[in-house]
Amino acid sequence: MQWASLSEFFAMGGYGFYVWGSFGVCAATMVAEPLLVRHRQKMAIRAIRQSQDL
Amino acid sequence: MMLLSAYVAALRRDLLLVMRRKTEVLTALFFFVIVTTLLPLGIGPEPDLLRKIAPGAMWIAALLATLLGLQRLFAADHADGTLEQMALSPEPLSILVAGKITAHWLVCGLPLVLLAPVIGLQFDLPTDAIGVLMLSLLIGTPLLSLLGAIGAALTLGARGSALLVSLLVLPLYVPTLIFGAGAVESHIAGLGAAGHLYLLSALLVLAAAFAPWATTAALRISLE
Amino acid sequence: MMLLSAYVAALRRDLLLVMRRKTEVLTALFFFVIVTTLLPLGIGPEPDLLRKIAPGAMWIAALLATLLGLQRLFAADHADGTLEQMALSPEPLSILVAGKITAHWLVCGLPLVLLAPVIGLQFDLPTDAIGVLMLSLLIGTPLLSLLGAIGAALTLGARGSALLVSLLVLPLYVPTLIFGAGAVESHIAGLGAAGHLYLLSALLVLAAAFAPWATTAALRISLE
Amino acid sequence: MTAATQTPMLAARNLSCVRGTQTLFTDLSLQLDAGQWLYLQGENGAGKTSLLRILAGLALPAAGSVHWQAQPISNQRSEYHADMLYLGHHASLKEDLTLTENLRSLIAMDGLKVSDAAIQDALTRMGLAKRQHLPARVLSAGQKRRGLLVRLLLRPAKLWLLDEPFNALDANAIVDLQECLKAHLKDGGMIVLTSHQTPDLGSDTAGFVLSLSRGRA
Amino acid sequence: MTAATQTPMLAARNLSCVRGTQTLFTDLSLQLDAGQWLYLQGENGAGKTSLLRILAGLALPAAGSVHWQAQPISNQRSEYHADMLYLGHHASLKEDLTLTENLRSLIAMDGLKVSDAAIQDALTRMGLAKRQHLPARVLSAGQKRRGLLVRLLLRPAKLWLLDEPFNALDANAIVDLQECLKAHLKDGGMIVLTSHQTPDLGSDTAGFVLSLSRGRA
Amino acid sequence: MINWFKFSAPSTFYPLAGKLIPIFWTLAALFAAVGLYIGFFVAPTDAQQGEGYRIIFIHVPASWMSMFIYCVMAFWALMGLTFQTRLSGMMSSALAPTGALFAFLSLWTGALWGKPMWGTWWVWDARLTSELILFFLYLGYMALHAAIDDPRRADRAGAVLSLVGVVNVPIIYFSVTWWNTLHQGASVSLTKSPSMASTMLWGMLLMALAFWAYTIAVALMRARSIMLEREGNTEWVKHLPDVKEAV
Ligand code: HEM
Ligand SMILES: Nc1ncnc2c1ncn2[C@@H]1O[C@H](COP(=O)(O)OP(=O)(O)OP(=O)(O)O)[C@@H](O)[C@H]1O
Ligand SMILES: Nc1ncnc2c1ncn2[C@@H]1O[C@H](COP(=O)(O)OP(=O)(O)OP(=O)(O)O)[C@@H](O)[C@H]1O
Ligand SMILES: [Mg+2]
Ligand SMILES: [Mg+2]
Repeated sequence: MQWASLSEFFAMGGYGFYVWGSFGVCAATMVAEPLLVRHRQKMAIRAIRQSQDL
Repeated sequence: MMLLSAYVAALRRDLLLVMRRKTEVLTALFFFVIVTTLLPLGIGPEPDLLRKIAPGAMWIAALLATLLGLQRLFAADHADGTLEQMALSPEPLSILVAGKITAHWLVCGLPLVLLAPVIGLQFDLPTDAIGVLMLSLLIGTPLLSLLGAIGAALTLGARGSALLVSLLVLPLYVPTLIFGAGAVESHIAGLGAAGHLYLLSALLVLAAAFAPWATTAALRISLE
Repeated sequence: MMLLSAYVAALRRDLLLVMRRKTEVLTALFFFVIVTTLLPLGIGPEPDLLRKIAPGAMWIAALLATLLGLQRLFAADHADGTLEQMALSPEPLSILVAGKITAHWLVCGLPLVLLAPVIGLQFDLPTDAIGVLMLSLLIGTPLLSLLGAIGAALTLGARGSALLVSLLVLPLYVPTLIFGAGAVESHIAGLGAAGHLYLLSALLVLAAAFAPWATTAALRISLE
Repeated sequence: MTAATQTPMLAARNLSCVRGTQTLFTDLSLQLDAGQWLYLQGENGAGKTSLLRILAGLALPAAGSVHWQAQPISNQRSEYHADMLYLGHHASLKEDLTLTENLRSLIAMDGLKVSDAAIQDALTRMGLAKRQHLPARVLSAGQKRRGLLVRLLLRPAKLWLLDEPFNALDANAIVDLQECLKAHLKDGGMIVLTSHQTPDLGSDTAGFVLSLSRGRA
Repeated sequence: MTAATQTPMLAARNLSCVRGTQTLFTDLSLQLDAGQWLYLQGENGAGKTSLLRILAGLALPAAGSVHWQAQPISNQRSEYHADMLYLGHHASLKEDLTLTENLRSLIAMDGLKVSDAAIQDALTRMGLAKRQHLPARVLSAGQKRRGLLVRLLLRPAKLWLLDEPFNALDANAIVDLQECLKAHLKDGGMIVLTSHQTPDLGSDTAGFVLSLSRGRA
Repeated sequence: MINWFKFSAPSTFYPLAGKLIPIFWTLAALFAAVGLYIGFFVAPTDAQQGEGYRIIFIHVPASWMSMFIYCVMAFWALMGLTFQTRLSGMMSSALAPTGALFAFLSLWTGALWGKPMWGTWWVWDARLTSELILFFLYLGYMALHAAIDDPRRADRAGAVLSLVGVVNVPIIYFSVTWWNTLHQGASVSLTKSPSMASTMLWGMLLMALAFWAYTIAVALMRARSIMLEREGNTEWVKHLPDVKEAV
């Protein structure tokens, strides 16, 4: 374990902006993508139900 | 009021058409990106050289991106007969034309202005130069749309060809290019960009007043 | 023999169409000239700088000139139904497509090769570099036409936009651009252009074998 | 053609039309009043479309002039266009938009406002209710044509100039359209139309036939 | 439709066609032999054009297959295309070329050779003699249509697939075209055509009518 | 082969995919957890680059995935064109956005790495440029697919494009490399990291596995939505529990 404290961990030896900028965007997009796909699935199901009601 | 509503109607219709194509909104932008990507591939990756030619090259890319969108500005409407119907509208044709030109700028011009900083960073331009570049594009791209519309209308009846439009329009674009790219370059050279930007704005005012009118005249001729 | 006659028929028809428009023959050329003229206007007139970027810039101009002609390669035939008739010809569609691609090169590519020396002189390139430039364009421009045809065919059924073609085709153009411009630059750097030119020729052979076939597949899909 | 009124609503005086080396017609005069219709007849290439475009103000005649309410149409473009509706050979539909969107934008560009319910209603009358949300691109030839004709129901105009309105329509649609034309005439409208199928607008409407044949009118 | 021959010239088996969410027809079978013609009937949007394009091999059916001389057409594209001529809604003419040039290049691209005299002759028969040196762009709607039909006279093909061939034609041209169709049948040709005007190909030819209506064939 | 065709029918594939998706999500989470632990807590600080090098744990796997996914798309394209299976096109178009995402992440993390290491966000280096072009190829595929309405046609046109593109990828990769080596004038050069510690390698491999599982999970999810959108009017869709429940 090389991190003495949490703040040191977030500082990343001065590279915090770059490291967390990378990991953050990566995490954000990889959370957003499945959510978007799930939304798409819901819309598809709704469209099918609508066409059945007609 | 009436005039405004017809203007909005033409603008709205063209934006709706673009939205239908989904990707279309982004493609002017992609073209801009790709042309600027080709540049280092063509002339080599030396950062100093690239930084030097970046403002000019980005302006030329913006100009070509606008140009590519132009050919379809009226051609599609002409082919399917909607242009005929627009010419027969009780509203003045020039108002409808102004709406179409605005839509063209929103789709082909504005995105370039917004993307310019990213490309500027790739070419390692200083931050304040990027600001000037954005400003010059913001004034310059509507000018490109306005001038381009005249060319697009003129070549409509003339067994219109993509290349003919370019031939007519590019010479008209020369002053815009010179003042636009000049603004950035003279800023980098420490001479200040204000002069160039004022001239560019003056051209924009002039074009906004006359281009829709000239375009309308050209359209009526090609319809006959 | 039969195949050849259908090839010639497609080629002849497209050339005839271009002749009818008279100016069309010259416009690819003019576009090339104008883009290379805009360059000094955009990035300033320093001769050293210009000489350095000339080969790359001319290659990019050639590439864009080809691109502009591409959109209409099949679009016009598609709109008026002649493409349908070509697909229903007893002759293989790929032969007719090959004829059309050849015509495109004769109109949009060859003139550039012939004009290159003039532009090269304007940028003060050394004579032997101009020779290499012409040779690289001579091998490279047919490659551009071949690859471009695939993109043009693919975007046909797609709510076609000039810009979509560019998006598809420009990435495919990258190797051509690199070897083409690279040939001239490495010649100027004294490293010899042969390697680049061989690679370019290899790509040309590859593309000549596969591009008409891929284009035909794409056309059949768009027609459906 | 009627002597009753001194100033007919629509009047064309001594029109002539030259195309290339060919004179399609010369010295052609006509006039039309409220409730009357004119059927332009003639073989292929006789000049029917050319005449209609001149009447609409889209093309200029080689000689002569067109008057609307006693004024030359070139002096009152906006007023004339508000009173006139021209439907040509073209579909005039944006392929990417649905019929509803197409109609809405065409009407808005005319500076008018029509409620969505009215559009919906007109589409239903033309038998396009189920097709209204499809992009025009996928419609059949006849459906596109019907979509265009919906404008007749939606946009108020006294004078209708119709170029081969029956083209591509099936038998039912032709009957519907003829009813629609008759109703327009009853309301005091005017119609000029061309067609290769003789239109049947009933015997109680005042119809005229103008035969164009090569070189004579 | 005939029980006489075991292997009909043209046969379609269990075709179905789906457009978007809509099934235009399913399980449609038909066959046609030398000297026979088939008239596709149906309201606007019934699927006539879609069926013709499937028969021509331009579109793929969702299910089923089309056979020509007992072979699926997809296996013998070149042979089938040599025997078949499809004329669609489009003019298929290059606007910048004259009729003669248009026809010459279309025929050459089919790998055939026809003398200029033959082209000239065919144009004359279609009443286009005086128009042959004009660019197609300036021709009237009907003249363009006639120009397209000249291909029927010029290119030998057993099977004709014609989508609304009578559209935009004047009365004389319709009569001429019907004569031409009859002659083709007499020579042992086959015709599939759509139209909203019932074609009159005489009582001595073997004709069938296929009515397409929504969802059934 | 017969078996394969059975699974390639959407009606069998849909429920199967439904069962697989949670498995791959679990895998992705597990690999990511271990990979991140190694990346942040086990791997030592780099001698030259300090803590900044930790970007490698997403940069390299993302770069790998972006290239790998394009090849998989081309594989499905080939299958689709030769066997005319409906599933292939759906898989291809389901993969494209995820591939584009990884290409974007590779560019993004690379840029964020380049600023502290090279002093610039971007250089026109061979590898960077070819990754950028790969990103364009993805965008081109997606744009083309979106621009064609009929999904069957869109699939086949996309298939032709991805096959042409995949032929081009190695050409671009090598041509760009040669291009760069001829221009030694570039003022910036890649600082080579020291021979990789095995912990680093493990971290990267685990993260790559996590990305791989993530890709499969998301692509399957997207393929299921695409199936519903396209086959909305068929019987098997109408009887799906997903569609029926909670009406
Ligand atoms: C926008 C900028 C960047 C892009 C697009 C990019 C792209 C790539 C690609 C495509 C790969 C995989 C290539 C392969 O495995 O052969 C890769 C690997 C790698 N990149 Fe980057 N990169 C960028 C910036 C950087 C920077 C700034 C560094 C470090 C200073 C870096 C270090 C590495 C390392 C160490 C590898 C692994 C090399 C290997 O496994 O062979 N990259 N990058
Ligand atoms: N430049 C030209 N030179 C000679 N003739 C021309 C020229 N331009 C047009 N024409 C002729 O003018 C006529 C135009 O006719 P128009 O389109 O008005 O016919 P139409 O009566 O509407 O025919 P259709 O029933 O076929 O629609 C055609 O006969 C055409 O050949
Ligand atoms: N994507 C789609 N979604 C729903 N319906 C569609 C779609 N594409 C086409 N259609 C419908 O399919 C039919 C196509 O018909 P087709 O063109 O074959 O008709 P047709 O019988 O030739 O009609 P016409 O007499 O008008 O020429 C039309 O009803 C059209 O609305
Ligand atoms: Mg006409
Ligand atoms: Mg039809």
